[in-house]
Amino acid sequence: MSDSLQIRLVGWRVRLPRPRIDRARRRALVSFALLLLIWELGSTSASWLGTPLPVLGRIPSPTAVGTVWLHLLGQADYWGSWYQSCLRVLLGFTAALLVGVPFGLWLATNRLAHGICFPVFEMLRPIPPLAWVPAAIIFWPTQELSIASVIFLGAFYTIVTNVLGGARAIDARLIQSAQSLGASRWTVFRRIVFPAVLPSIFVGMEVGIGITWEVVVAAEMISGGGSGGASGGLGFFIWNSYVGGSYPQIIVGMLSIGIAGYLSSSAIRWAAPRVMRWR
Amino acid sequence: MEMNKKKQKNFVNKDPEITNLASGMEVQGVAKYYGDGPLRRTVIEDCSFTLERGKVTVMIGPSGGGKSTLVRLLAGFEKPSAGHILIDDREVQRAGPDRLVVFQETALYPWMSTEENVLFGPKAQGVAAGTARARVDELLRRVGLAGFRDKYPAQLSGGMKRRAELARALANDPAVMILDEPFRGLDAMTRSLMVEYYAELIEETRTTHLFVTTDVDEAIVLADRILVMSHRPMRLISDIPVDLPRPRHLLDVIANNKASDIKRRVIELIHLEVMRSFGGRTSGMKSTG
Amino acid sequence: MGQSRGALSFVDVTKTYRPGDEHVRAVEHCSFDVPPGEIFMIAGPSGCGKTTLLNAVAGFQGIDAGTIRLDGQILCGPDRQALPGPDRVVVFQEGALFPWKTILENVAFGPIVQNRLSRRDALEKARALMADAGLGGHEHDYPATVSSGVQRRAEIVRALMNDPTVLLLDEPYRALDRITKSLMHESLLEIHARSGVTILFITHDLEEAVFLGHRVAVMTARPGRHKQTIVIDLPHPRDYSIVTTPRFRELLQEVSDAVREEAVRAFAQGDAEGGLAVVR
Amino acid sequence: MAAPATGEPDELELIAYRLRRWVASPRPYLALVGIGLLLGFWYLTVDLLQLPRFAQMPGLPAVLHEFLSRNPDYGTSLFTADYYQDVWASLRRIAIGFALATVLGVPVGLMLGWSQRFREYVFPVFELLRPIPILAWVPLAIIMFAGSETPVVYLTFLGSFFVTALNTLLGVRSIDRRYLLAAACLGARPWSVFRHVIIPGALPFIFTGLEISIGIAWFSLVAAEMVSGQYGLGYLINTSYTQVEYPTIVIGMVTLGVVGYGTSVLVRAAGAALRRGHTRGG
Repeated sequence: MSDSLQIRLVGWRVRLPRPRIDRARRRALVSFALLLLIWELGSTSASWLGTPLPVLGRIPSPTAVGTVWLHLLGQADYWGSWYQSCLRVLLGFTAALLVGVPFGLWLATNRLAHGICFPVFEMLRPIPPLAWVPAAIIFWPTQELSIASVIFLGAFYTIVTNVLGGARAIDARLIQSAQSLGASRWTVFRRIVFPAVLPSIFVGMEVGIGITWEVVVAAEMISGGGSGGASGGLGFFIWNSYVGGSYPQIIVGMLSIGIAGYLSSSAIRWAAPRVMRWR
Repeated sequence: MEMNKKKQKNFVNKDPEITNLASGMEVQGVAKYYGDGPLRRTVIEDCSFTLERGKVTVMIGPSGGGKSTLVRLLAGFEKPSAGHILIDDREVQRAGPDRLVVFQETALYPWMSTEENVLFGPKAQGVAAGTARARVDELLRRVGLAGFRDKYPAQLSGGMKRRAELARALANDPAVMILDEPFRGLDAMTRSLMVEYYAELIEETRTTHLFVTTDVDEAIVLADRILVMSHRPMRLISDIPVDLPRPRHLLDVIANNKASDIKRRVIELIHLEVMRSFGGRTSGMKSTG
Repeated sequence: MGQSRGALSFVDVTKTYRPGDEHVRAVEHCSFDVPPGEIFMIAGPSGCGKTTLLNAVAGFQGIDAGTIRLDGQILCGPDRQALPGPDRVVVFQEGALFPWKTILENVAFGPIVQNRLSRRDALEKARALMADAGLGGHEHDYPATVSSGVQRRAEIVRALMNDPTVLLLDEPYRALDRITKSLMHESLLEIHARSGVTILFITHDLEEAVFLGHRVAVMTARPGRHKQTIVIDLPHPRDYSIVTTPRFRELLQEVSDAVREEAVRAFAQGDAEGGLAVVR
Repeated sequence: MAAPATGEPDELELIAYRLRRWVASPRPYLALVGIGLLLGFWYLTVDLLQLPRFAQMPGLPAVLHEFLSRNPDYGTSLFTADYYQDVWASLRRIAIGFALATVLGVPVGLMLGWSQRFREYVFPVFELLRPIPILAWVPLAIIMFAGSETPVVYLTFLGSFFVTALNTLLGVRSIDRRYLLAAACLGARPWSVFRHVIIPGALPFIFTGLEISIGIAWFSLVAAEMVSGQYGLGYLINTSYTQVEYPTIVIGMVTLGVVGYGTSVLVRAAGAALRRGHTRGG
């Protein structure tokens, strides 16, 4: 049946999936242009309207942000901030993955471990990761470690929850048929449970990496900004720009982190089908 | 499509005698209920029958009656609440060591290729790689999937998936093969081809089979004996022998008078049961037979 | 026999799909007539365009050439796509009862949204129709909590609430087990005996085609053309014991041979769903 | 306790039965063991063994003493007024932010799912802004909005808005096409399709979205309060860190956990109640 199924409800057309690609792209461009236009007019309204608009009036205009960004592209410490933040995200996220997946699988397969650890896990989960920042600063010797520990926490909860969810959703018949074919517990785990949970691990990773970026920005702002350490990173870059009064750089920092976050989740989306060739 | 009549003689099991590996099974007064207190539900009530060694027993009854539960009890996935299930006079332990193989629809592992799926059983039981691979090649060729060996289940059609599942079950030389509505969900055309195809397969393997279905024609083409089961709580209503010559074809069931008599008897028994299962709320429906 | 309206005539109907760049001709020069008030079965191998014809009548899709007429008026043609409406109601293969409405609200849905009846009258008529179809007692159940047999019958009653000219059934009982299927057959025959609505019924199951149909149209393998229409002269009302009578077995033989030829060709073209490679 | 023979066992009996089964099962005792281990580890490392790494950390007895005493050393305990002021400040911001995000997010999500034109214009911009971490908005929020209250509420709203809108959109896209076709067949006009199919069909996803959204709201709130708030639990935790009142940090964290959990239970209960009204078995 053709994909672009069209229903003509009485007097009103609903064209269902797969719109023509060119029209969609055209409309996206129109909306971006509109957004930039409103932003530009809004923020420069002070000059030709006399009084700045209440909210929009206070933020720097796209042209200002554009020029600053171009200038920054040549700066070493701009890319230094990128490097710092990406490094922290990578370390914290990988640690969360290496600890979270086995822990999740252990809870999923061992009833006793689940009985004891899961209630505690659930009890601590509502505490937002950022509430741990002060405690982490006290506990860990260096600034770096305390930020990394909070990042770890952010991603850890998401990964474990998804792994547990994935393990619980496995079709019992897959495990039963393996047993009926004489597979040992270890074979069942290695060749049935783990591959079956893999898709939810990837979902956990994609959501986890998003949260990691949220946390790294905050941790850098709170700890970096707070004690003035030269911890760097995009979060600190934004906070520093705010404190230093160069507002356009704030928006450059925001968009940069947005891009960094988008790139990391699309990297995971790109990797998933390669690892799970059967999808 | 005229099924290729020429018999393939070089299959591993030369003589059509019952393979010495096959075993009989005995179900004695088995009952099964779930939950207790207000939530108690009795699914099977005092069910007794035997699975003759090397013969095909077909179990037919209304859906939701408890047949799948009985399959799980036979396979050792669950324990009966009462009564005993014996394989060669030994209580059933777990599926693996008793070489009880359960054929479950959509139980192919999506992340393994067709060959890996069929290899899974022999490999899990530690069969030497060489012999395992040889046996699997032979089976894949016999089910007509030799060309699809490294395709993933998602790339196979419904009929092909069923045949891959069949090959995987047979790869283990099962003492008893339990099939729970294996051809459900296939369109009628593929289903009839698969039934005939499976009838020939039984001819050659001669192992003990329990075949669960709701399709009368399937039952008559495959069965040495038909067990007609009641609605929930399930019990055995009637045990009908089917001594038609083999190999049988679906068209025989339509043309042959003996087969039609059996078919009419089974339909009448089941209709009576189903009427009760609808709990008489079918005032609008003419009760038949 | 049955009502006088609901006569369908397909003249030289052609439809081509263009998934991506290549194009697939589903139906080509397909012509046949459906007399009013009858249960008209369409059987054929998978991929022979059965569903395409049904979607064209229902108004979900257009056709590239030829015309489809309903009681003489043009329903759709190359330039005119039919509008979906309560005169041609479809019952889908996997069922489409709204899970968030009770069975009664589902059945009364049509007249209410068309503002044909007040909510009270619609619910009352729905209750009566459900009782007739043996669904009494299920009024306030939600679809997810009832058996698939009850769901199927409820969906047909929901269609009949709108007194449709044609009832379009797209393999409605495919997902059911054989025993529930035979019950559904008897219930459908009964409903048809009472309402006399024209039924266009698509199926793979040949025994179902012969048992239910007044006529069985056999389609060729893709691109689908009308091969032949076999008249089923079994007496009405029919019940399940007819399945073992000689006349029934003869008709089933005739239909099976006609369809099997096409199944082989469909298979050769790689259309067959079963894709059973010729073994050995 | 004679359960009605055929009918469903009544609600109360079901709960009693499940409670009995829960108490009989090992689950509650294992949970106690888990919690005991956690507190034991904390007490052991900080107070008993006084390991160097844990020297700075507030001990279990210190926190308990502070939390339960009439006049706590650092001014914050169960009995002091400004503790409840902080809790109330956070709750009020969550309520406003979450309510706004729901009232705006659901309709936007429904429109994104239902209207092709709206989706093609709005969704690209939506996807551009979504990856920007909430915290990156803090400086801009402070600049944009006067005072300290509005930026915090804005940030709480922002996180929840994106999640709610996205899940509602996924909800509409999850509706199987045959329900739309069936409604069209039964003569439903576009508005009836929207009311009778789109909204109820998307409901389950909308509720999962709300459960995630309340979590994100707390996440954003705490961060915003730590950086720029006046009152609130995030502010409490941050200031008690800067003024070296370490036990109060733990009090703030525990309160956040309890209050946060409470709000998620509320959202889940509301969802279940509404859903039960809609699909009894569904």
